[in-house]
Amino acid sequence: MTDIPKKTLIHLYKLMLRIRRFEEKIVDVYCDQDMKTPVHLYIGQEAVAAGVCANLRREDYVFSTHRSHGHYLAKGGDMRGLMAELYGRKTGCSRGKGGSMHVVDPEVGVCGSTAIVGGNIPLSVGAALASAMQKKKRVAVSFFGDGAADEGVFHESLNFAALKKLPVVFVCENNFYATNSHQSKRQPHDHIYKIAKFYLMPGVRVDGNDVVKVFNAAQEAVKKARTGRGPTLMECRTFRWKGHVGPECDIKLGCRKQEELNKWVKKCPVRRFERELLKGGTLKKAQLDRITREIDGEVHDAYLFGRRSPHPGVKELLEDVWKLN
Amino acid sequence: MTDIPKKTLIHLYKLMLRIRRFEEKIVDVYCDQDMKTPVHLYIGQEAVAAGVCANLRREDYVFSTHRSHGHYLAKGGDMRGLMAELYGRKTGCSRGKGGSMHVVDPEVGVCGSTAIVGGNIPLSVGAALASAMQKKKRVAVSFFGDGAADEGVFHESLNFAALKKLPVVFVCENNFYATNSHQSKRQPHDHIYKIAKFYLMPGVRVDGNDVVKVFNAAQEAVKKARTGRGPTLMECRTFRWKGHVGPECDIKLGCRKQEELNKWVKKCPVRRFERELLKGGTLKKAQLDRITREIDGEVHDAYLFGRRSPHPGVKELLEDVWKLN
Amino acid sequence: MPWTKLQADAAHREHSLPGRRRGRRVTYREAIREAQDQAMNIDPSVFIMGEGVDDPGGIFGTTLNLDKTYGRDRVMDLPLAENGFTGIAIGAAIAGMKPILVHMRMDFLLLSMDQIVNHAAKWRYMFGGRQTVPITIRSIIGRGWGSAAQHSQSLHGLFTHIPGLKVVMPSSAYDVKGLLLASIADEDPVMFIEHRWLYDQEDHVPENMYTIAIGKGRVVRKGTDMTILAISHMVPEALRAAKILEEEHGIRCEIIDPRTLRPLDEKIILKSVKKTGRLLIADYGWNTGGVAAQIASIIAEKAFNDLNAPIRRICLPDAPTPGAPVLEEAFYPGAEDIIRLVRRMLKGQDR
Amino acid sequence: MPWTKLQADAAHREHSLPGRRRGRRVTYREAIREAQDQAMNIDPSVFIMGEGVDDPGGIFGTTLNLDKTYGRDRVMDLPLAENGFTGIAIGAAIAGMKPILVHMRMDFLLLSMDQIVNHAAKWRYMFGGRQTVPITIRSIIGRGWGSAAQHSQSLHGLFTHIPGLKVVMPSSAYDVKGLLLASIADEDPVMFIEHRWLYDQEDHVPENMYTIAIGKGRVVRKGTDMTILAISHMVPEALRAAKILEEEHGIRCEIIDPRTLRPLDEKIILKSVKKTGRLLIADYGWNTGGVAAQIASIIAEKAFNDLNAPIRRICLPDAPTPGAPVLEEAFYPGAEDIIRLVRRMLKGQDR
Ligand SMILES: Cc1ncc(C[n+]2csc(CCOP(=O)(O)OP(=O)(O)O)c2C)c(N)n1
Ligand SMILES: Cc1ncc(C[n+]2csc(CCOP(=O)(O)OP(=O)(O)O)c2C)c(N)n1
Ligand SMILES: [Mg+2]
Ligand SMILES: [Mg+2]
Repeated sequence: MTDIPKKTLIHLYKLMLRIRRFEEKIVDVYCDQDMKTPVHLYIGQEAVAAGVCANLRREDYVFSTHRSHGHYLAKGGDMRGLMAELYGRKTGCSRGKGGSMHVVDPEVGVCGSTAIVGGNIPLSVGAALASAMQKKKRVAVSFFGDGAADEGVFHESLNFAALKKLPVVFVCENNFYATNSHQSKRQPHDHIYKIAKFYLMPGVRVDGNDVVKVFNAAQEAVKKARTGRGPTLMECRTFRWKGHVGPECDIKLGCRKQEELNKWVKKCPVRRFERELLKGGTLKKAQLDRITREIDGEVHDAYLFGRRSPHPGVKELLEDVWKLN
Repeated sequence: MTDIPKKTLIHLYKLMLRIRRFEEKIVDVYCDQDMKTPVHLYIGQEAVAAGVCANLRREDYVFSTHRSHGHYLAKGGDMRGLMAELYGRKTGCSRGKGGSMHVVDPEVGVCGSTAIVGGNIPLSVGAALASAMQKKKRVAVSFFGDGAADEGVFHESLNFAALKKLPVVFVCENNFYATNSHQSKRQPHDHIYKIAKFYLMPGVRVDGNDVVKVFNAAQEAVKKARTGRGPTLMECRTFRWKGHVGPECDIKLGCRKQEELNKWVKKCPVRRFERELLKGGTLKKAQLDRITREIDGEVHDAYLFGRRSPHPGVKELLEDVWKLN
Repeated sequence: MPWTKLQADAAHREHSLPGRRRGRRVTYREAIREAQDQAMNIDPSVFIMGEGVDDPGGIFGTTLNLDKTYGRDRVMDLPLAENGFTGIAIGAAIAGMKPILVHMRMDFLLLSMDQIVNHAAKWRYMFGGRQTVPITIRSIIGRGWGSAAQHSQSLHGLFTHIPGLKVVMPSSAYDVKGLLLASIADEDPVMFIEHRWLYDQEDHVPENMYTIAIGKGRVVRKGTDMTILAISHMVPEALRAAKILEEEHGIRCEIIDPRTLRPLDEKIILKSVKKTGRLLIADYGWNTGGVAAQIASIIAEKAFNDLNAPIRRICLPDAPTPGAPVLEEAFYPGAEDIIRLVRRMLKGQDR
Repeated sequence: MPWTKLQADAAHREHSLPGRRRGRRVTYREAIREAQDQAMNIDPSVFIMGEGVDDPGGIFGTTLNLDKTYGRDRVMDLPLAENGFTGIAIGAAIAGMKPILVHMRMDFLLLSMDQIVNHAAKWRYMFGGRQTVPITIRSIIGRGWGSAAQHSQSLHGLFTHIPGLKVVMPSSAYDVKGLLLASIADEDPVMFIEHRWLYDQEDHVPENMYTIAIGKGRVVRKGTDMTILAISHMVPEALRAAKILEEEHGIRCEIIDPRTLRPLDEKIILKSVKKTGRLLIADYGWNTGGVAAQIASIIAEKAFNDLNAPIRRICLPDAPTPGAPVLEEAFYPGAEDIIRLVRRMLKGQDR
């Protein structure tokens, strides 16, 4: 941690907190029934998006999933546009066409997110291929879950990226569940990262709740990619606090065990890093509070912007299907 | 080799020779233009089908590919039915509906072959699942090429089989080419068998031109499967002598190098085993000749049967699409 | 085979039913669950595979607790590997089992098109009838709450184009039980398509097992002025429309639910059109190249002289599903659209 | 963008062409190759991906030696991983490239339906037009020599049902070059479908680059008695039939090639039907739920009063492709079937 510049540490903290507070806002307002979109909350996994994206440049590419908010925000996606999109408004980052599972911000390299598990993995490889062909030194990243690692397309993508030594980083966020199905019900092993070895690429397992560990591992991977030394697979072990979809917790429904959740809440990536920052003297309590206030202000502004934005017009229904020449 | 009973050795030899002579017959007659079906010849790879199938029982399941003749014959498929199928006759094993890429003989566990690369792999896992659910102790086998190992469905199948410990043996015949594309143009590595380790199942690499080695490895794998100890992946390294499709060699077309072919022809699985049998005194020259004569007789009979069989009637075109109740 | 008699009874049973009015009422959801329960109960070769079939959601309740009764070996959760596990289900079917494969969203079937279209649909034909693939593939069409483009597609049009597949799309609790049992009993692959907005609909559903012949439509409502062919969730919409049309405009619509899209019960449609001279098709798929187009083309051909007006279609607009609520609202057709179109079609003949 | 001018010229260029009769003759195969060659030559973002594109076969000659000119990084062989590499091509397109993906057999597209239908077709819409996927997916329909059920499918009917996809199916060397260049230039995913039996057909093909507007049909032959809408390889079959019908029976058929199935040039068909009052659709796909049904339903609706007879269809029978030569022979329709049907449709009016 010591070797990371102070402003980077603060940046990492802000990235995580912005995601956390943004989604806590969703939890607050969801019951108003105005946010009509299936939200897959990222709370508990913030260190992964933050630790990885802090190593990326604006022009680098990120491809996300149904659980998209964290990746979008960490890559620098516009918060107002995201909130407005969740509200299905015309001002949304996807003009209201996408909703929570389909967010985009091309200006900062958020290339989109898919609701088809695994679907974004080959897309990231394709963007990396483009970068290589265009000699642009841009790095592509795909975030995906342990469930996506069940999909054949995950292997097809790794194989191709390794074969062509493409500048892509595969970030598997292993939160041990696909919807309510535990990894052990879907995979005979618990070593997703080891598949990298088969494809002769580096594969690392990281504590996904330790933003510094994620940052360091990603730094290595991104450097490799950018300098033409090929892809890396990162398995970040973490946990989602809420149910698979929606703002509520799923323990009472019997989807997961309370003890399991407790264990991970103790390892909360945000609080944990906060403590380290205070202990290390990087930040004082007062500064932390100011950061929190600033972020809450930003979130509230985004909320007002989204909620008050106009709905799309019905004529937009048939727009952007394609372009006819 | 010594620990294998003499009659098994002879059986193995006959299995290989039947395939070889059957396909050499195809080469002879193909130019007559009456056999209107795309033939993917197995010549050069006979030891794999023979070595594996010699360990199977009649009721065990085999799922094959576009390169189907060897698997069909080794599993005990009716030779007349196969030849008639190649001729598109009503008496064909698939009633003339399938042709060379779609052969079947349910009576002996030849469940069919697919022309979609990789498509048969999950089917074999499904048959193994059925066997397990029915407590039948039947073993399922899929034969497929190195190209099929490119497909995501290969991984999806291995993962599931390992997860459920199913009685299936995956036999990858690595002949180093998919059509004209060398393995090195499609995979960053040359260790297909190692993927088994990732799925926590046994994975073995075998000299696919040595029928005894294949037989021994398959014996082990089949025993594991039958006794509920789960799947095995075998990578059998071998080579096809003819072009990807059709009776001609593809060297002149520039698809592969003459030296490469020569190297493998020297290791001809049939001749090689023949020499061993003679050297070991298992068989005398005279006996070998008699076996060859018998097989040639059988092949000729099948040829006459196929060629002289009636064509399907046009009304059969719309039969067997489905059954309406 | 415990199934043969059930199938044989199909046709007659449906009519001899203790007058569809009496008997216990059950939801569409529960009818699906009961059918699977009874099928697994009488036939050990029947089993269920699907992502989440054994979880607390139980596929919107349609498989709920079946794992407790039959164990997780017969009510089997799956890795997310759609093409692979579809092939696995097909392989099991080839080896004598009767798998019921369940997809919570029809969109995911696009990952298994190879196994469904290249394999299941062709396996019997390619081998001259020597192999069969008795598999039932349940898939559910969603709608609403911003499901958006990848979580709401009605792709029955794609499957209806494929020889070798049977496509079933029931709209009532009574039909869904009988047709699901018929599909499980069937020797061939059946695409069984449900609509989530029908799940809470109740109907009189016999407790005993019964099958409805695949390929037989049903006259849902009698009428003389106009034939409305309605599919899946468009059936309740059409019923709402027909009621208003009769009460407020004196227009009597005959509503037909084909129930099976392939094979299609052409007779029942032609018979109705002969009487009414007009056909409106209300489908739940995209307009271009969809099932409505298919049916319209057949009827326009075979009832050329019976038609007094062009066949009209109400379908989904030719766009992916939008996420925004206001756009979603505009995207899905309903009773109002049917009413408007029926009246336009009958313009001139005032009543 | 080197493409904008080319596209702008499209419409006018086609007519101002130095009279389609003069100029050099080139095969359909060579026209495809030339279009790709010229596209890669003017635009570094264009590249070709496909299994075997750089091998001695060169996809039936359509990519032959292009790897020598542009290197194997731009004419790229692929692992057998259809869904994966389709997603990779789409990702490259999102990142500013213009990939041409080639499949030797259309059947293999079934493995990549998820990436084509769930991703490529929806990417622009889902993101409110902020992303585009300029990808051209070439696929080839085969026929004959026992290709059988999995190596001969004409699946254009499936893709024509999907909003967001453009579907192009040219029948002449002139069209294939202009439409392939238009597809590569296009901002959206284009399913570009070729028929191998057209590969040796020659036509007058300008050496320079030119595009044909996607969505514009072509009157292939003028006539007054009957409109034949023919698709892909059915165009030469229809021409053969029309010649015989005129010479031996004095029946003058007008033949229309839509060239693009989606968007469809309805105007050109309606105009012709207004004149002839009769429409026969000759498609190369399965009958049920196919493109012919789609077109028939539209015309029957919009030309209701112009039609003097029911619209008839000649399509593939509703069965998988059989392997046996005699069955194959019976499976594929041809000029003879067209002649028979046209005469039946005109029965009564002896000439
Ligand atoms: C191909 C596909 N199959 C199934 C689904 C349904 N589904 C949506 S999210 C999800 C779980 C994904 O788990 P994982 O990849 O671990 O991501 P996580 O939700 O844990 O972040 C499933 C099964 C889907 N969207 N796409
Ligand atoms: C899914 C799919 N992709 C492509 C093809 C075209 N094709 C037919 S055989 C073949 C090569 C297969 O190579 P391999 O699996 O190694 O088997 P081999 O021919 O070497 O026995 C290819 C690419 C196909 N049939 N199916
Ligand atoms: Mg997960
Ligand atoms: Mg090979």
